[in-house]
Amino acid sequence: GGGSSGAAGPSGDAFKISFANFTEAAPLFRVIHTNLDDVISRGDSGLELKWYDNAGDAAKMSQNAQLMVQDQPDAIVVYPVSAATQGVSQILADGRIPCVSVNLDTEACDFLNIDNRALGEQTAEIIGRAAAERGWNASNTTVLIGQNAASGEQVNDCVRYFYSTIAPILGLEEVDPTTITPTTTTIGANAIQFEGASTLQPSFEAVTNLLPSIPAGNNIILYTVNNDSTTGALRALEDAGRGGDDVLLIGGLGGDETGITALREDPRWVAEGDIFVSWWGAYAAAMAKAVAEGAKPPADVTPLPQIVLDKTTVDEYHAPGSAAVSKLPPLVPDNEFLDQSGVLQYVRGVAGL
Amino acid sequence: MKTTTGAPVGDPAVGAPGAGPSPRRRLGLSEGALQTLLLFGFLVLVAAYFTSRDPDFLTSRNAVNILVNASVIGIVSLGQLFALVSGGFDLSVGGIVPLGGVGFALLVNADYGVLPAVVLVLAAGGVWGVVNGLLIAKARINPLIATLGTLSVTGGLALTLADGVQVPFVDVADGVLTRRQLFDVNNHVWIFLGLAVVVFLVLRYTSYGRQLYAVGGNKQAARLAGIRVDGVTVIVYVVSGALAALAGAVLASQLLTGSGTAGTNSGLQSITAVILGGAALSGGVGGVPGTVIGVLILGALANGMAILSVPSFYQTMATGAVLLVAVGISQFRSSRRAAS
Amino acid sequence: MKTTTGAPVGDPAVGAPGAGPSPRRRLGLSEGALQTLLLFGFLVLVAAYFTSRDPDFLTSRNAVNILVNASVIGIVSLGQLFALVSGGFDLSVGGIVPLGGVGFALLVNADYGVLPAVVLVLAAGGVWGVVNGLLIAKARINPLIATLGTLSVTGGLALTLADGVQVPFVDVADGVLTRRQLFDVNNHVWIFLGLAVVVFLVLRYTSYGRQLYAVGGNKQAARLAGIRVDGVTVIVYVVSGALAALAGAVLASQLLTGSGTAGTNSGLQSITAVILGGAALSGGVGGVPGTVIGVLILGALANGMAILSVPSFYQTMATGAVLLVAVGISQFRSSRRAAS
Amino acid sequence: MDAGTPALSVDGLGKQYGRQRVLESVSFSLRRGEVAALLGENGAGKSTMAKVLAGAISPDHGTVAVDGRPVTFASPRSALLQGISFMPQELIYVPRLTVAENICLGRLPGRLGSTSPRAIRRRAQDEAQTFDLDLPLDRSMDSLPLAQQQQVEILKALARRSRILLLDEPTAALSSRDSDQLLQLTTTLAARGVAVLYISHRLDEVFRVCDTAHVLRNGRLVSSSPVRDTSPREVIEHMLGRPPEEIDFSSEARPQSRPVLELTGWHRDRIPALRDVSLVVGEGEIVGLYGVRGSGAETIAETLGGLHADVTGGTVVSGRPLRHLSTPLAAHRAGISYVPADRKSQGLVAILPIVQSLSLAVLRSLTRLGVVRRRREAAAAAGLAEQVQLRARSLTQPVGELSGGNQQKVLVGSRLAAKPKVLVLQEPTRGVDVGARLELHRLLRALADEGTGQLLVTSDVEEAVGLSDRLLVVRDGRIVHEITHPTHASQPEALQAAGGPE
Ligand SMILES: Nc1ncnc2c1ncn2[C@@H]1O[C@H](COP(=O)(O)OP(=O)(O)OP(=O)(O)O)[C@@H](O)[C@H]1O
Ligand SMILES: Nc1ncnc2c1ncn2[C@@H]1O[C@H](COP(=O)(O)OP(=O)(O)OP(=O)(O)O)[C@@H](O)[C@H]1O
Ligand SMILES: [Mg+2]
Ligand SMILES: [Mg+2]
Repeated sequence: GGGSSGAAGPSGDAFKISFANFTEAAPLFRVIHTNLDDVISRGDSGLELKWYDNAGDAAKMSQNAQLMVQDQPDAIVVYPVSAATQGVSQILADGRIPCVSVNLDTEACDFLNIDNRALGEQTAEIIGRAAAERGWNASNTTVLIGQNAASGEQVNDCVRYFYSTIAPILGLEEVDPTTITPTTTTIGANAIQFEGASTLQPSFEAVTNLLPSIPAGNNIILYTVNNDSTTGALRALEDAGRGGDDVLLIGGLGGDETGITALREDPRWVAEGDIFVSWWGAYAAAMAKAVAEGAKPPADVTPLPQIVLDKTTVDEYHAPGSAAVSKLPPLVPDNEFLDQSGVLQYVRGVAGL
Repeated sequence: MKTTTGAPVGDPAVGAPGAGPSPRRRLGLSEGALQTLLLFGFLVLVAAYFTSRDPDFLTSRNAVNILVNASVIGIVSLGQLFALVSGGFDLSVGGIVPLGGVGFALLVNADYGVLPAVVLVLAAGGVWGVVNGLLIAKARINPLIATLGTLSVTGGLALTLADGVQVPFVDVADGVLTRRQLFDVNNHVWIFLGLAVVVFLVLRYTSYGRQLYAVGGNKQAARLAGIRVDGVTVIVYVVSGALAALAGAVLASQLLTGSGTAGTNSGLQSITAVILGGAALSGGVGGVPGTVIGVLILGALANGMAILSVPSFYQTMATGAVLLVAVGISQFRSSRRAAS
Repeated sequence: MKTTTGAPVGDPAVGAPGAGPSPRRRLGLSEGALQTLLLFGFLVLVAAYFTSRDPDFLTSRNAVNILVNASVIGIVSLGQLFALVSGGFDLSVGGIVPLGGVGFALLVNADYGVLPAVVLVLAAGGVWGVVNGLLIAKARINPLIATLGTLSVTGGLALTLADGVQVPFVDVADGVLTRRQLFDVNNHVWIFLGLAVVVFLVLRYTSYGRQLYAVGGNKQAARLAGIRVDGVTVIVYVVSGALAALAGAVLASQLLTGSGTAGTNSGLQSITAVILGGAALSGGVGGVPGTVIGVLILGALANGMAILSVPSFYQTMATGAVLLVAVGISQFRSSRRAAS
Repeated sequence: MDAGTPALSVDGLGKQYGRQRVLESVSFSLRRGEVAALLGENGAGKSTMAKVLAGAISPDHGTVAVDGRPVTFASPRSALLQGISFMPQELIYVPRLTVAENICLGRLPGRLGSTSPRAIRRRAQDEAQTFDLDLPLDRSMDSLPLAQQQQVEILKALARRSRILLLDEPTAALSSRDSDQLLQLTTTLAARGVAVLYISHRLDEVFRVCDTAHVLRNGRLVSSSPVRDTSPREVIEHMLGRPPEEIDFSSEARPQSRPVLELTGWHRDRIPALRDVSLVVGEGEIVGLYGVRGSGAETIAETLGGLHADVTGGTVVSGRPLRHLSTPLAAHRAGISYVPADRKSQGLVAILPIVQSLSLAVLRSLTRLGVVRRRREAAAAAGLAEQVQLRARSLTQPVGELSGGNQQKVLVGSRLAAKPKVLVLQEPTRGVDVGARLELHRLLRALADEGTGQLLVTSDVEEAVGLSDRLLVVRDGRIVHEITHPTHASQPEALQAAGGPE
């Protein structure tokens, strides 16, 4: 559910944040809400939050923007639906309330985001290495990348740059990543892009249907914009008997339970782009407070914690045997200012805090 | 001879309708007027409830917020009203709204200027309306399926035009349709209210409006009275399509972005609003005042539930429930009418 | 006195239908059988086209691929067939499928075991069917609106049950419903084919089946003949609801996860398939062979377009177009009949 | 079962639609093996009585007893279970099912809920043979001509093996040979103990097969007598009553008045067929067309209303030949106003206010720049309401709330609004009470005197003779008889010509 989760003290001195989440109907985004509530409940963080649900709907989101401005909180955090950012930007600009935009840029707000491109590239390097060791190359390999057109260009950078990076490693046809668009379906002879809508069933159906286009006996490399999409695709490959340990390599994205468990236990799952999504709420709140208190964030983007894990590094960040985050990467110069707000102090295990 | 006088055999309801004047007759109110009044009372109740839970609800500022969001679906609903009065449906608006939005964005970005863009978008919507109208009036395809078909065609077209991603306005000035000007109220709110007045006059005072109600009430009788039923029907869907496209342009201006996914659920939303406003599925009844109130009720529900941070899937359920209740009532009314 | 002898009073073409035996009568084929045959021909054409473009299409492997996806919507369509034959609709399947999926996942994770879980899920679907049936048969609410209402309620419920997150199977063995066993074909494909045979027999060789066609064809005549119209109608939606819930369980097994968003569009998909299969919206016609072929055509389209790497938006449009063409044909048939 | 107790007895039965009393304390009974005729004018309440007995509608007052046991029917189903089967006047079948399935509708062969097309066909076959009817069992019902559909409906009722059989105008659409066969069947069944209630407008049939004749007038049972003790003449008198306000409208003849409507060689193949129909209606003349249902009289009126595009022949309106008459709009344009028989489904939009109903057919003339000129409309409506002596609370009242008679007045009024050259009236006083009927008759006569040519199609013989200047009797699609200056004395002549044995 939603509702306000308040600090112990009188709400008069509490720092009020209105927070609009992308949607409450998908696990990936819901943890942002639940985990931040959890952080706040750990003690007097001095934060008081009011939650809104954009429900993935542009119109809903602009309505929420109006309502948040109307709340007159100390700061606003918004996880935008791709299509609404410009219009919402105006509403927020008119509101003159410090605001932070997560994952998708909103002109009127300071931008807090992961580096999708880096994720794609780093994942490609790990998988590329593993594949090369196995002697996979243009003659025997098909790269399967899953996009989500509706979530906008930035998000799909990860798959774009994943291909442009892995292509030279395996000697596949090289293309300019910017030429890979939502309507792209095949890239050269060795890559296929499918529309997975970031969800299970569409990914399953899409991959089931394009199976015949994957030359029989070819090895498969699978990478998509999130682990739901990857899981759906994986089910389809397994169902068709093309999920063998020696013919499939997977790069995950999300660092959720699915990804971490698989990275530990599944020989095919050799890399996981860990973006600590569950903590985005905390980082966003920290940034909102810092900004409201006068901190100067970088002009373009404040980086969120992220790291691409392989089987050796996974236990550094996740307690062995559990998917729970045991450590977060240290703050870097570009986001050091986040510690001033004191919010991250409630997030145990940020290296160096 | 012995009779069991007064004691009706079997279903007494059959005899009932004729007997005694109904309450509203004593009030000297037309059935529609009473309906609208009740609905307005319901709206007041809703407002009162939300205000009691959060005083922020009842501020002029929030009133404008409700209007700002309600106006988009309101414009669609005015067209949907035509369809329902004619005894049909228009689900294709769920595809025409995004299509209008994307089209509008592409046009203003191509420097056509806002007004010409609006005109072109209206025309495009109208053309899809002609398609619907012909499918329904000439090919005799059930309105539901006909408009479901065009829904997926137009929806897919919108995504294709937008090349799958949204089309941001190059020049923010092109968002004028939704800018706050007159009395610090957004232009599109005035557009909605203006259209509401126009539609009200059309339905009430023009011969087309008259013919529309006749066609919706009894196609065959209308035909025998010399009315061109097919022509009337085609116009219905042209209006609905054009207004949906306009709503798309407004939505795009609001978001300063044309999106292939914005407004895809306006079909169900508008039908809900109009039915809620007292239109009967059997056709021939319904009007602008009821529709406007219906739109406002749904707008107030969404706004209030958001203010109270009700998760959106409860909101979906609430809307579904409201729909069933509303239609249950409207069904009851029309069955009473049929009986008499 | 002057006359214009022989000059037809108006358009003689209208008189035509009455005259002369239709081609199929010469062929000695029932209209339905001919329809199904034509449809099968269409399927063959589709297959031939895709094969010509890419030989991979026509492989036993790919045939299974098509069936794997088609079977889920196929199960829903068998239930939808009941609704359409009865002269109604069931859009609520779009909410009952995810509800069934989430429910199934929760049950197997609670170690109920697959079979009991399936039974419980079927029951739950049936209960929602009763709700639909009563709203339609007793409260006389238009099937479209009634099931739209329950659609949003069940859909919201599915999300609530899953608390907005997915429910992955704890034990992968619970995915048995969709495992490939017999002849390396997935179990749920056999389930679909089995159900198709059962429904075929029910519609053709039971009095319930024949009564269903009578009710769909002319409610009043059915009632005068002593058929319990309301009872027949309620059963229709119970069957549809139960099959939708089963499809949800199958879908969940396929994904090894119950998801509140999986299968939400099965309403439109199943209606498309059944209509494509020759059912008329006016009710009283339609059958299993046509429905199965309809399902396969849609499955083949999606599969073939994927193999030819057609972007997903174009696929939506193609589907909408196919729907309109198909219904156009079915409507043409029934209007021809009306004329004669 | 003791032969004394009647198979069916009705006591104090009353039925009311809105404020219209359709049946008032009707009591009669039916012995096993008796064939009883239920007679009466249109709207007398015959079908309503049959529907009540069949459980299709529930009465407001009174009791029904089967074999002496009181019964109340919640639905047709319960009536069937009591052994009562019903063949309604308006054929009600499942169009897309085969003839065989329609015959077996509601009582399919097979046990434990199982059945099969073959079994269904076999049973249908047997029934067809039992009753010696030759029907295309495998054709779909809607592909049959009306006459055969009628036979299927009859077979459907017979096949129930009911002990009580209700036949509502079963021969209306049958050729005389088929009718004879049905009459034969009826007597056989009666001989086997089946009680039959036989509704018909064809007196010759009644006098051939019926034991008793019950006559309804405006919902009241006015006479019940054994047929051997009565005569057609007497029965007709009972049907019509001796109306006190016995006014002979027929005014001085205008033999050489200019023709306003001329039909030449009208022909139609589909049932009900037309065979070389030619007639002329002069200015200010009221020409009556009288015939039983299915005789073709109705088809002529409907065609003039623009409802049948498949009729060939010549049509001339006040000297101008019409190129086509295929839509109602075309008819309007030609100056023909058509009052359809079925005001409920074809005539009125029940939810429209009276004002708008009265102006619907003439909106164009009341519109400027697309806007309805409401003052003119209101004035026109008030005028028409006055003219037809409409009784309503206010002119804004939805027409659906009016009594049948007043609805009919609105319908007629809405067609007069156009000031037509030719007025085609089909059952203009159907379901209208005696008083209202008289008012309408006066109105129509007055219009004629102002020069409007009128073609009156009615199956109400009193109306036919009372209102027409000339009465044409239609039978089997032909005009078979003409009565100039008909009077009440001409009624038996008309009935004979329309329904008597060939
Ligand atoms: N309502 C009916 N419609 C058609 N045929 C009928 C009907 N009633 C009886 N028959 C025919 O007449 C035959 C005998 O009729 P019925 O049973 O009434 O006479 P019965 O003297 O009672 O004979 P049983 O001793 O068999 O009862 C039946 O087998 C049937 O073929
Ligand atoms: N559903 C109804 N609602 C209102 N009035 C009705 C309804 N059905 C019948 N009536 C009225 O009841 C009266 C009797 O109708 P009914 O059909 O019994 O006449 P009828 O004797 O069968 O005439 P006909 O000889 O034309 O068959 C008519 O005035 C008719 O208008
Ligand atoms: Mg009758
Ligand atoms: Mg016996």
